[in-house]
Amino acid sequence: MADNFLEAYGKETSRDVGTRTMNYFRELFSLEMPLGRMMKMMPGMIKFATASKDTREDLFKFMPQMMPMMKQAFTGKKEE
Amino acid sequence: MLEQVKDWDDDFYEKFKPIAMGFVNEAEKCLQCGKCTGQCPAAAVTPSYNPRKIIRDLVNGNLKRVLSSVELWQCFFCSGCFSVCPMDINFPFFVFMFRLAAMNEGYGWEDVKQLEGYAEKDYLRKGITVSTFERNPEVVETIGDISKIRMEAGLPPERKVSDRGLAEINMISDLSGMTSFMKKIGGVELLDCKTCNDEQAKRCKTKPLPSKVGKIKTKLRFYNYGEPGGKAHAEA
Amino acid sequence: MSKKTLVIGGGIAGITAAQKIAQNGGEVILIEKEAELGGNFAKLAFTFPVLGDAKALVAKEIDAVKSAAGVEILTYTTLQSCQGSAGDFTVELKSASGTRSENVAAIIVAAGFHYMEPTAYTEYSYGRSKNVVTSLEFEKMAAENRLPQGKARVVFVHCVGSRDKAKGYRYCSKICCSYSAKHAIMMKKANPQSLNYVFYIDIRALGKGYEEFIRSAMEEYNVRYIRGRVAKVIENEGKLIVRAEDSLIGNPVEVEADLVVLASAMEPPEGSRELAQVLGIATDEYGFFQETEANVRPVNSSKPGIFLAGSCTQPMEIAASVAMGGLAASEALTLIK
Amino acid sequence: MPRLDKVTQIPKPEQIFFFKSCVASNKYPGIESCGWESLKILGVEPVDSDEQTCCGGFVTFANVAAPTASMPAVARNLSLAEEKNLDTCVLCNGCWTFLNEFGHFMNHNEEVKASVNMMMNMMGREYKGTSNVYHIAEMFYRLKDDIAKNVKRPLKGVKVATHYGCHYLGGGKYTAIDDAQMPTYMEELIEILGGTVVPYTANRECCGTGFTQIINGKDLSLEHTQHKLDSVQEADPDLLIVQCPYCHSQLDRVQQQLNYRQGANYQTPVIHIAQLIGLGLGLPVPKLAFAAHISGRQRLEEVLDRIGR
Amino acid sequence: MRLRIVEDGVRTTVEQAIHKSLTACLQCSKCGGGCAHTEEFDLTPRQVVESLLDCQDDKVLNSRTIWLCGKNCTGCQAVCPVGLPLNEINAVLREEALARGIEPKYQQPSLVYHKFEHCAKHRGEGEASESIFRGEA
Repeated sequence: MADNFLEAYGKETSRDVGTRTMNYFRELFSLEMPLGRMMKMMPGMIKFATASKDTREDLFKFMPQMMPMMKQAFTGKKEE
Repeated sequence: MLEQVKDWDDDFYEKFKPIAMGFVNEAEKCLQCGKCTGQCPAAAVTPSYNPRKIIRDLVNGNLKRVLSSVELWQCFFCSGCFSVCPMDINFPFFVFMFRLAAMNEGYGWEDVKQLEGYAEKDYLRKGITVSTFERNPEVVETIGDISKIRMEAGLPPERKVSDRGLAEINMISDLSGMTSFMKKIGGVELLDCKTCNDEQAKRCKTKPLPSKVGKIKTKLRFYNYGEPGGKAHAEA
Repeated sequence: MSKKTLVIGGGIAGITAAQKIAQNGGEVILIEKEAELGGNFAKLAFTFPVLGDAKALVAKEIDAVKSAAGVEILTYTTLQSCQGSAGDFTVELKSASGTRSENVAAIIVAAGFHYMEPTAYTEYSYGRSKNVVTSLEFEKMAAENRLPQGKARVVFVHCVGSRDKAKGYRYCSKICCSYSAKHAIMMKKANPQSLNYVFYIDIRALGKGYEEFIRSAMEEYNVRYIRGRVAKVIENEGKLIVRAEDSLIGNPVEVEADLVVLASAMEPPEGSRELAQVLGIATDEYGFFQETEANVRPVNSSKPGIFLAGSCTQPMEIAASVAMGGLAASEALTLIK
Repeated sequence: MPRLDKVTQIPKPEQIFFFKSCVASNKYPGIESCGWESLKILGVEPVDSDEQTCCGGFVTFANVAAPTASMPAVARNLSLAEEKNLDTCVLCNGCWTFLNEFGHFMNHNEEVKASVNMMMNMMGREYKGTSNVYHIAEMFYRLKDDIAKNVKRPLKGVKVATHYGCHYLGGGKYTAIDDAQMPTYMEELIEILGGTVVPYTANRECCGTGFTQIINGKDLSLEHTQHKLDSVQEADPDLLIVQCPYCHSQLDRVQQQLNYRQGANYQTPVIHIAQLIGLGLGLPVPKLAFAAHISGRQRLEEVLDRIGR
Repeated sequence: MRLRIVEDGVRTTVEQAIHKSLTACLQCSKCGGGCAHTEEFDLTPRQVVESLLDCQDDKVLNSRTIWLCGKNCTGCQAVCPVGLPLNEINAVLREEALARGIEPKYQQPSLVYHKFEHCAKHRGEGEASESIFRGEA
């Protein structure tokens, strides 16, 4: 009964699968904001800003909050 | 081929618990008492589905078996197992998390593909997951015009989410990675009867699964926890 | 200074302790909050693992303690207060006629246990269906010859309240496996036509003769043991539908039963925490009395001069209670002499 | 038996944020209109916002959406109620569990809350976690005295069976107002309205939607629903009451599927608890929107004839 | 598929043939662990005994195990702590199955999951498939 999936995976052990799964979830649930992730967010924010006037205003209100985060993402250091 | 215990990732569960943000916990307390399976609606219709065995495999770290199984996709999400569990193991959350893991391994995309419309056409475009359009192909008869009934009931003819609301959920979708996730699902190629030509029909007979998901190769799933049963299977 | 010993609780542990002290020339006050001595033991019909007549056995012990010189038995009596230290306690005993003060050298707490009321187990229809009973009610039914007649199916459910974090206690009640086997045998003996099913998680039969006793239920009395915790008991037109998983096969199963017996957990006696407060001794997280050292000082409470005996410390079987009563008596005697 | 300590914790507010359900709006509009009107009659004014979207539970648990999208979606919907300083009233078991559980999770996990709030701030919102989520059935049970005072159309002689669904009682076994295995609050409401409660064996069983099984694993889903419907059929109620629009949709539509495919004859009208209360409180028939129901319409008409239109 | 536990079935026949009570089984799994055929079995020898005790006659008689069990191999019997002759049990079950007209089964069914549901042609329900696209905006 065990044949099917053991054959499908070949030489890979559950340990390999476990590591892969763990890396996937680690990335998925990460709360950090590295540059790559920040850049991925940009198109969404631009889309939001162009949706209407009040959305743009709200986003601009957020800008001062965002600057230190951008800085941190670029330099990779946490600002004190 | 026999299963090798040395293959198992025995400390997977311990390492995974802190990452899973509290959704996956308490399984180490499992008594293997079978109370969950005793009341499970899915187990009552197909004998191979068994929450107890899946929990056992997750704690043991036999991930290959869990992730490549069809059984992982047969859960009804009814929370009945959680409601009777003497150790408060919230098994539906396990299923939810490990379905994601299985998708990462390339399993189950064809199931998810069938639900794509709910997210793409309804949730993101209209803000409402279930629209007036019937997405369940099995429903034989529907009530034609719901807007008339809505008006009779004193409601506006159509429930509309404001543009602002739509812009906001679309931004959430973009920022949280849902959009890129949806793109992956969009890459799944399902052989569709509407556009099916002879060559595809032939392929469909021998290889009924989508061939690839973007860059991920979609894999076949197996009944890893026993032979399937149920009424439908008996007929086939 | 007094040479008396106070024994709280007239169950088998308390009776044994009182007897042993009296046999060695000590004086004992045995208090019991109920009308009769005998405790939970007196409510049983049979003992296990040897099927003996429980009522006769306990009656013999009660007679012995009643006739022993130097034992004063006070029923309907509870402990009101307790002051002093080892060798010199002043206790106030409260009964219907009023309170009385006594001076004692040692105190033996043998408050016994209580069968948990499985009212939280609504999935087992307890309280809703009259055919779902606890093991204690089953003993009563057996004594009154009210067991189901004819080709009846009886289901015994283990671990109701034990090994259950959500609705009961995390500990194992130790004796349920054995007494459920005993009940199944009683059922089969009373009604040979009956079909008996026991749903278990593991069989915990430690000690001399226990494993053999449970195997005999399976082999000689043809009781079906199914591994799996019962998930649901649904009442339907006078029958009970019992749903569980046969986890040795991996399939969910269903049994249509006429009677469901829940092996309810042993829990600390009612008011154990209050009693502990009055005596000034410690209890564990569940309300059982805490011993100073589990292995070599099982009868010493956290206060010198107060000794523990029987199932008020942990779930235990009759033989162990008797042994503990004896040990508590000998510890008490050292304070008197 | 309902846990009275939990019931008394539910406030009797003057206003409540009315969180609409997607199935209720687009498939069974009677649920939405009845919930709205009944709350009004009972002295709670529902407040709507056209910015509210679906709770997002379906797409999350169907694995179509990345799970990271679920928390901001919940926070956004709850922040709408928070802006108005109101508690939230939902119509659906799924919405209840999803908003409740994930809101609870964010309240107890500051890191996640902060990261969600960053996204909220971008659109000029903030999630504080002050809005409690109540199911409309809970609200009705809390307001049962007011219901008893306002019964205009007693359900005399109407046999009613209940289906509680899974996610309210099972998923929220510590937060729901009743016991997960043997709930009785809907029965009490039915008795207040003058109906007769019909018990049946499969009461606490899942409706069989199985979240996505109805699309992906039809065989399992339909077989299970058939078990359930067989049991209902045996008891032969005039009405089957649900408290979740998704169960409603499953039990209503599968009857007709099974009739069509297997030649069965299931004809039990399924209605939502809000519609039942609306019926009892004497709402006009078009407001109940029974025209949207598929199975057992004839029987529904008979019931209406019996108790007066 | 919820099994219903009912009265005695083929179990009595087996017990009479082997002159031993099946209740002696400890469910220790020693038999399956040492068996050369375990991988091909749908029910392990232990499960055969358990199913017989549960009176799941159909399940046992329709299983492949009873046909795949080596007829002269006594591996399981040799290690069984209570000495149950499992190969004899299977022989009795084979006879019983033949008497009931159940065909021998050897082939393991495919456990690969094929999904045809998205394709109405495979279900032969063309008219239902129409409804999928009806009204799509």
